[in-house]
Amino acid sequence: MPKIRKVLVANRGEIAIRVMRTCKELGIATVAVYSEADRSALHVRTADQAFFVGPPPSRESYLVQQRILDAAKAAGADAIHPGYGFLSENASFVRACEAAGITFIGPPAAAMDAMGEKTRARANMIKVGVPVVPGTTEPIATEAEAREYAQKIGFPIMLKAAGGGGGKGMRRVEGMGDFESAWRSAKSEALNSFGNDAVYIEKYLEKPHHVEIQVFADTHGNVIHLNERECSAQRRHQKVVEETPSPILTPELRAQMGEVAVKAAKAVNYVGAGTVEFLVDVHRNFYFLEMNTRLQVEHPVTEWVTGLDLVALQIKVAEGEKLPLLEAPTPRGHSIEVRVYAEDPSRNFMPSPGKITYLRVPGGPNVRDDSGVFPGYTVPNFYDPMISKLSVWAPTRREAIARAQRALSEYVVKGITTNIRYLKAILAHPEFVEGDYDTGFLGREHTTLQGVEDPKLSEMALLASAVYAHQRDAKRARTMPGGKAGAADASSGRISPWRLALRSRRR
Amino acid sequence: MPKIRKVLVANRGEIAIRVMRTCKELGIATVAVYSEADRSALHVRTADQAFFVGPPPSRESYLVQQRILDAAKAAGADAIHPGYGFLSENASFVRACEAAGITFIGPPAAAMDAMGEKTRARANMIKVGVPVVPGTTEPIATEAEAREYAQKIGFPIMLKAAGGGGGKGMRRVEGMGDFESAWRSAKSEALNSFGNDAVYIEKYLEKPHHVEIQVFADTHGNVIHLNERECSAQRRHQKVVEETPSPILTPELRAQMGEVAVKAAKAVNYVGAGTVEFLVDVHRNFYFLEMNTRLQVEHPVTEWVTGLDLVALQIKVAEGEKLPLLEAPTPRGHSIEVRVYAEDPSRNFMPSPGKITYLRVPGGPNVRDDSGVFPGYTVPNFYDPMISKLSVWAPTRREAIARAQRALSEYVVKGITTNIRYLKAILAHPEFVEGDYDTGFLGREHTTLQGVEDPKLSEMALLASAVYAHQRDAKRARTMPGGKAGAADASSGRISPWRLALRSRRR
Amino acid sequence: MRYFTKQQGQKEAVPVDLEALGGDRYKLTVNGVTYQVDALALEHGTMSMLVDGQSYSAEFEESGDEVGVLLRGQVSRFDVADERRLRLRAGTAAFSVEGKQLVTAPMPGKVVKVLVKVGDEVKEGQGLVVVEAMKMENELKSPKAGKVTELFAKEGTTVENNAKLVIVE
Amino acid sequence: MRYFTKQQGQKEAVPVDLEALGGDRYKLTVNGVTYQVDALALEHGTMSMLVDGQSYSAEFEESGDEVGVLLRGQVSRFDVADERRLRLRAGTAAFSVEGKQLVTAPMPGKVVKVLVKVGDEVKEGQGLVVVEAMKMENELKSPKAGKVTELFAKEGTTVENNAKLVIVE
Repeated sequence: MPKIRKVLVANRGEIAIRVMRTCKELGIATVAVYSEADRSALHVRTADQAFFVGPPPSRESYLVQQRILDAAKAAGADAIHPGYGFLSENASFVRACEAAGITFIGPPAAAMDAMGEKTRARANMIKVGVPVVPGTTEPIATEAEAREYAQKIGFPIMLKAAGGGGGKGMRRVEGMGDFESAWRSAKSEALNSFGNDAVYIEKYLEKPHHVEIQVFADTHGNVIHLNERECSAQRRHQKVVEETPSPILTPELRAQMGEVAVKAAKAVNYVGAGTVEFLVDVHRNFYFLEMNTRLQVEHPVTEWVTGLDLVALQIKVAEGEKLPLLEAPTPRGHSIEVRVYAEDPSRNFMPSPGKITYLRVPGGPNVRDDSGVFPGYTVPNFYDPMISKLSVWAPTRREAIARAQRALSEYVVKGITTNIRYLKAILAHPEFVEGDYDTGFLGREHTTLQGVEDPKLSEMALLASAVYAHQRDAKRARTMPGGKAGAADASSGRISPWRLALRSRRR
Repeated sequence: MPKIRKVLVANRGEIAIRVMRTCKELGIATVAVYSEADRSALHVRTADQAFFVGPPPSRESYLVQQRILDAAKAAGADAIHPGYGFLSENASFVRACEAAGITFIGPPAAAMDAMGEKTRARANMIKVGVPVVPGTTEPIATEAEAREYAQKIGFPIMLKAAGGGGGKGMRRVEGMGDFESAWRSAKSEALNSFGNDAVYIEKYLEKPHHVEIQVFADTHGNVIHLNERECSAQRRHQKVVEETPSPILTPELRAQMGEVAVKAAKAVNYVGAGTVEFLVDVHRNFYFLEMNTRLQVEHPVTEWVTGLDLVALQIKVAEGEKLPLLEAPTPRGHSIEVRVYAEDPSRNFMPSPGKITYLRVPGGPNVRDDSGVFPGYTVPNFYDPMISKLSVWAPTRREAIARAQRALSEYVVKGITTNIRYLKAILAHPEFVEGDYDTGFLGREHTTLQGVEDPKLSEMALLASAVYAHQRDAKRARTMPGGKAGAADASSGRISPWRLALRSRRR
Repeated sequence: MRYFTKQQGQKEAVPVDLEALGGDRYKLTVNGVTYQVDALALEHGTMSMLVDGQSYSAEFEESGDEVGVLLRGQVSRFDVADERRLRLRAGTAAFSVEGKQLVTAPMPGKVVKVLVKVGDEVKEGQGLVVVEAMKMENELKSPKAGKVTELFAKEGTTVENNAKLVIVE
Repeated sequence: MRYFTKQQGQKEAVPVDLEALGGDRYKLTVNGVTYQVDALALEHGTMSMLVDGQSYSAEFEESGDEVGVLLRGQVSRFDVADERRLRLRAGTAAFSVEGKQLVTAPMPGKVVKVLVKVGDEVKEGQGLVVVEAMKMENELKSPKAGKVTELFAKEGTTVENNAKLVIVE
């Protein structure tokens, strides 16, 4: 395969920037695509070229294969990097790239077919002896059938989108009472996210850990794993904090899981970067959950402890090069990633799109910020609310936690609400610090993680607010002499707490 | 020695922030000191406590020992970290700390005495058999004596401040014609920087490399080195780009220099972090230049390839702990640091203090920014013009250069002029890329490093400027209907090039 | 000068007496304690505040009547008014204490489902409207048991932050 | 609409014909070539410009009559004027072509030494004034051989950026 000279990145946000950074370092030209809602986005400015692909909803822009391919042809791109989400796990898109003579930086369509639909993946894994969680092997056609199956294997169960991962289209169901609303929303989210509303059922394991193994395969038949990532800090099946090494893995268990992950990848003739996700139960049995046939959001923690650039490695493999290493490197030190979301944890994690009026990103030793935003940028309300991934490295887990806390304390985002304080609360929670936290951790500790107020700091904030009001009023009095400083009270936005008491409190 | 609970950082700018970051991660409280010019500086807000120490000139604030000690007592600090510059190499301050019962995080006064004055250091090194550059062993009293000695050893020679390092109070003199102005300015800078105008003379070696060895010693007699840093990219003896490993060192030479550096440190009963600077000539002979008895500006590159936190290690040593390693680790990968200065390379590197109106700092994999500034901050004109250190890591030197270029291309600083474009030109220069650049490199290539214009980009910039003017005029017309858009022409600032042609061009 | 600061979630407003001492210096008295404060306003709503040698970096964000203060990782919200502003406000309260509860859109988004109609009796916590933003569906629930008296939300429409959706009485 | 753009260091102004096509779209003709440009102004003087699929992120900084443009790592400075502004300017040139040369402070700082006095004959490149800023001493030199006719600089005083220091005639 020839050298790649120009890559179209069929994505947006931080992952588009991430891929372009490596391309730039490799001397590869980059092409962005953008929807109407993303004309002002950073990935458009980061790329060497940029092409418009349609209206804001991703189904009409980023998910329209022909538009992406047309842009690639217009730009003269010889390869497409799909990022994660969008078309990254779409086998028909891989075939369309192939037909158009464009290199798809990712696994071959056949491997995606084998792993893409989760039910088929389960069946394939059972065939080669990889342990799986009990559940249906096929999507379920009707709600009635689904209820019947759920009754049979017993609640709690999980409803899962067959067409994709990333926590979208997933619902945990505790009993018959929740079934209808969970069924409806899982299907609708699955359709919106993957263009496919097929849903299947799995037994929900008690107190499981979500541990995944990064695998990499080249076109010469070499398949290796790059150790694990612990991703049990999840909210609504959306990962929030990830780390490596996993605090619950012994070297033996790591080797076993790595071996099984490599076996899984080999079974489907995998090529490129992939992740085999497992659930690990309280007895440290592990079960295949699914394989993500693309780069993961949380790949930076693996990069920190291995020193590898996984995007560069994807490109090398796509160029036909052999893997530069043939066994898993021993993890060096510890890395933690936290995902900064534009959402308000105190208002039930309501998304908080809007304009970022001020941004200060942490710096200093061993801190990495992968962001897709900038001061003055308006976070649109059409896409994922993740605005940045902050990751750190340190020699030990304890030091990595302290470093992540320090870095988060430097992070300032104004204009929108973020989950930064919530992330600090997670890192400070004894269960997290102790290291044995399961996928139920964040849900169970929801109230604790909202934090408690330090009255001393509240008093200082009170003093600050009085000086602030004084300086503001003085400035207003200067700029509009004789004007009513109180006039601004009538403006929209958050309402006075004196009035708020008269209004609904939403849960 | 007991655990340190609270550290006063007797410094400002990026190094104050750097030290406070580690303290925060170690759970140690921090105390800032600030001059009148630094009330709005970031280090004041980063610390838990902050104390005022005097007027803007450092001689009246940061260099006044009693004020620093008073602040430490008022705050209840049990230790002082001096950073670099200011009081960091002042033995009398170390003694004053001792007398006040405050731990000085640095070497003992005796080691500083032995190494602090460069002429004494040379004499001490000659005694233990460390090779030194030919020159005077004592400060020279009068200009006449100096001229005479220079004549004797032959030009070019170096005038050097006996009292300190960092390129301050240093002048290269080519012949008698330059002598007077060099003598005057070296003495005056030495006095301003170190409160001591003593100057000595050294033979100037042709095409030498500046290679330094990081050493570390604990209070139990263990002394190690942590490999080298190549610092030959200097302008006016001020380092601009640093890297490790040095591209000219073989493992054998590294071992030899490391051994000599450890011998030098042992000879003066050194404790803590120190750097032994060498000149390496074209035949790869190396000569002791001086020892910096403190943390260096460029310590991050060593941190990148060793995984150590040198500030944390300084604190551990000050607490009486043993070094956690007893020999130099093999360097892992490659690291490069570039210093971002508020200066204008196209106007003879004139300092460019002023308000930073916009700031975008690079992110992504293996990029570290150590900065002391923020958007809205006014860089004062009393202190060093370095506003940030950008460092990167990659597995190889070639990749590290590409990464540094990529990171610099993301760096945007508005409101003041910086040397970012100049730094990119250095990294792109064939002599730098090839790896064998001596301390004359930047001076010799001055013109080349100003860059050449790409006419295509100029044309795009021209289009952009026309649209910008159009949008600006349209906005002005809206905000002041009937007003004269041209009125702004009369404002101060840079003058029209049409008029500039009528004015002096400064060299 | 006297200010009244009411923290979100607190019932009572706390009076603060402020005396400007010139420059960035203030004398502030709250709950019987007097503080000497050096409060330097920086750009972008940032303030460096020194109180008895302690350093606090405060970040402010105004939102309607309130100002949010981020200080050492803690966010507090205050409504600060001087006596004149307080009087101006007296007549403007939009809703009476009991009764009507307005449910507004907590973020800009799209109404994907309206689950009730005018006249419906609803339980506390019952879903009223589903709003989608950033690919997440959010079900807005009734703050109280009562009857839906007004319905502004329409399926398929785009709504701004704080848009009125439903009134439950 | 016609603009004249004069790049710093260039002798001639280049005419640019600009036609606003609505939204962020413009038709620009320069040196006989016409470009379709999508130029989106962002905050803080940033512009995202798309020209034939090529993406350029431009950062602008105004300084007096000029605007500096940072684009793909290259900084160019332009003085852009429409015909009306050009006319307004005609009479304002402050100095005649030959003769007087004004030496100004290239940065804020402190005058630490004045090396000449009024009436002195100076050579081209001869030091006139030493200004210290950020711990660096900078010697300002005469741009031409001539005589010092005016001297504004005083030792020990603080000067702002662009402050007049010396006139050599």
